Amino acid sequence: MDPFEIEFIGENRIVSIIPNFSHDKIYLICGEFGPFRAGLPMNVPLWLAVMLKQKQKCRIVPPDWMDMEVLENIKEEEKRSRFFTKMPHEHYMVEAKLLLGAAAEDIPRASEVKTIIKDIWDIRMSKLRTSMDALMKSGGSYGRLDHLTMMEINSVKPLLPQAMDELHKIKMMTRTSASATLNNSTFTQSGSSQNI
Amino acid sequence: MDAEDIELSDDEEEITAESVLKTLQNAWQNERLAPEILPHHNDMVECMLGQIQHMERNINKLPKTDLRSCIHKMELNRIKYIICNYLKTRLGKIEKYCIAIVNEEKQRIEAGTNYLTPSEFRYAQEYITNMESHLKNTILNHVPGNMQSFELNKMAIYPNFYCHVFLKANETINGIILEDLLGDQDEEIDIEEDSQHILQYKPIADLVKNGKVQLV
Amino acid sequence: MFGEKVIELLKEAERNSDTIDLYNDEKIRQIIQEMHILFKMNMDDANATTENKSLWTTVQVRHSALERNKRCLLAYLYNRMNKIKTLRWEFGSVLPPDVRELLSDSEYEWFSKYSTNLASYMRSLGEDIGYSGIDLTENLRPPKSLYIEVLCVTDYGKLELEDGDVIMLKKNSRHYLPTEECQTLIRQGVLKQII
Amino acid sequence: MANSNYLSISDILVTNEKVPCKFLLDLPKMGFLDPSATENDLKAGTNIEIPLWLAESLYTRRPPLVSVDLPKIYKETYREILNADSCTVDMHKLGQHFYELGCYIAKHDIKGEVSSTLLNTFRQRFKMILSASVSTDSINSVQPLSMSERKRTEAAVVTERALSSWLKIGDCPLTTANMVANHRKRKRAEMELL
Repeated sequence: MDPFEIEFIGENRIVSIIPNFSHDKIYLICGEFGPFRAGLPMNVPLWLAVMLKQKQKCRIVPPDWMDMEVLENIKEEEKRSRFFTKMPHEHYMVEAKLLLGAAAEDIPRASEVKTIIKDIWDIRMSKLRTSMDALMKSGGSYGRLDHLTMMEINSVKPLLPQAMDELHKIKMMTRTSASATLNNSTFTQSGSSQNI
Repeated sequence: MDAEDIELSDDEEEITAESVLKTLQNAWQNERLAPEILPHHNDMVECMLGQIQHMERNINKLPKTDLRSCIHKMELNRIKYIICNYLKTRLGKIEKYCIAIVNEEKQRIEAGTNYLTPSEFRYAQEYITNMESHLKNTILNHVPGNMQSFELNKMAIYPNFYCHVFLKANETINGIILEDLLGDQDEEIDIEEDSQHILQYKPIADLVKNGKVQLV
Repeated sequence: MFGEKVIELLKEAERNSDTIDLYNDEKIRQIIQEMHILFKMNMDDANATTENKSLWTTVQVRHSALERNKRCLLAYLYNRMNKIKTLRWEFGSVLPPDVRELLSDSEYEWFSKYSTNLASYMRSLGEDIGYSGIDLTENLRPPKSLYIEVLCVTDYGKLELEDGDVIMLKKNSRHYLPTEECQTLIRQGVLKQII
Repeated sequence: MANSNYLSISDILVTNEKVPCKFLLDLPKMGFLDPSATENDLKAGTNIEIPLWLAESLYTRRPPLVSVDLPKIYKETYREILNADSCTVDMHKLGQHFYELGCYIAKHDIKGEVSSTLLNTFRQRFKMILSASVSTDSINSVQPLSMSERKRTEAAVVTERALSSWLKIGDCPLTTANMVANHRKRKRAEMELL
């Protein structure tokens, strides 16, 4: 999938806004939102929040996790751990990109927040590359990927799944010759799963 | 301006438009990520089309500058995108795997478990007919006599069930068997609710179809 | 004769994967011609196998070569069919003349039939609930905004919008248009989105 | 699952690769397959290189008409090099279709070691592809790749670019369709030639 499609999926996430106008409930197909009361926080889907913000109809309430202290902790934890740590949610990067893009003035210390989120992202991406290599070396037929977000998973497509497909194809096509001499093979095949 | 709750004829319980949209979105995501064509969700598509139609009529009654009009239009565009992309993805698979799909579908129709909608099935059959006549006109009718046959079996392309996919478990599932090609030790794994994995499509194909896992 | 010519053809096709080349009528004809020669030799030798049994093997080898040639020709055509499909989705049901002339007559016929089949499928969408069909060549990208700014790349002429307004699309003119109404023109390269 | 390769151009090109064969029986009127032969018939005992598809069809006859030998990249000397460090091998020169041809040829390897060499090589070189896909240098700067490795790398580069442009751009831009753009580009190039 294209990153914009993942973003599209992530845009369904609910965020808080403070509208500067009042209006009755709006009945959308994806649910009812409102009533809108000027000055009072309320929940809407991310796509709607961005749209209203662009029309200068609201302020964005920064999500709890978009806070320097929280993010510092996440970053430290991510650096320390060998595995992927749990992110604030599945679409943290989409939310960060859209809110920081459209409503930087509503988010305290926005530019620092932006930098640290990018740092966390970069740490995770480089971990992801190491894990991919480890997965291939360990057998390359199965891997567990808890706590990776959809955008991160998407970033290894098609490379990782296709490489695993290719390995499988080689095994399948050369099976007869390989099974006969498996024992003196110089290469050991590990069936164990790899945690990434 | 109301997105009414709608009732699907076959089901007894009332289903909201909101839940239909969610299901359709998951179906779209699975269709995009699965190698094979999945059972169709035509009832969901038609339900959404009905909602869109209803909503569009109402929008037209609103003054152009009304804020609601933009919001509704944007939502409709989002849903239209899902529907178009979903149907287009299916068409792409139908074209690529046409011979295999039509063969299998004929058996499924007999069993009443068809994957394609009637118009998709018509499309697939017509597609093969057109392909056959083009290949005959250009090549097959001109080559030596014993080379002229249109060999469906050879030409068929099958989806790769051994390809690797990413999934997230909607519920805990025990005993998924991972085949070990080189040794004799197949591995059995359990997947807990919300855990994520990369593995072959084959052992989890049914779990995608019955909604126990979501492809990501 | 043993599949060399047809390989040249396929390598050519493989090199230009982003565009479609002129249908190579001449080469296809030559390859089919060669197949007939091989076939003729086989007929002759098959008749002589009663005297010389070992000729039978030769016949079978030529037969493999014939099969191989057939496979390659079909692959060439099939590969082009996939490109022609893309033309339908990207240019629409009317091809610009310079693209049209790259196809053989039979290919153009296939294009038309493909287009018709696709159109009747799209028309059937939602017909049970009184819909007049859906154009699947639209809504190709996740929607972002209802209006976008565009630059016109060629002198296109008049465009009538859904609300009845008519605008003039002239080269280098800029417009602010409903996304829905200009996405096809963007795909066809008439307009360009200004980011 | 049945074979889906009949219409695949890349599979046709792979099966067009030449492999060394030894003819076990005389083959009347097939002398032309041997460029150095002067006779009309191909004699038993002749060693020549012929395309894989032809070799396979001769090999599968009962009795087989040829015995198929391994191309040199799959032989012991190269296997040793590959198993030691496959990342130093120029696949562009030595094995354009290294893995694909290897899959077909493995059954002619009596020792059964081609299979493990293929897997081993693939796993080792995966790292190269991985780093090439995020490198800012061009693909050509990495140790020459086989055809499929190159395709894999190019696809990974596309993903990488899409992601980094997503991170930069706010809007989801609508663009000219691929074929449309490419045909226009080609037309422009042709016009300039005139």
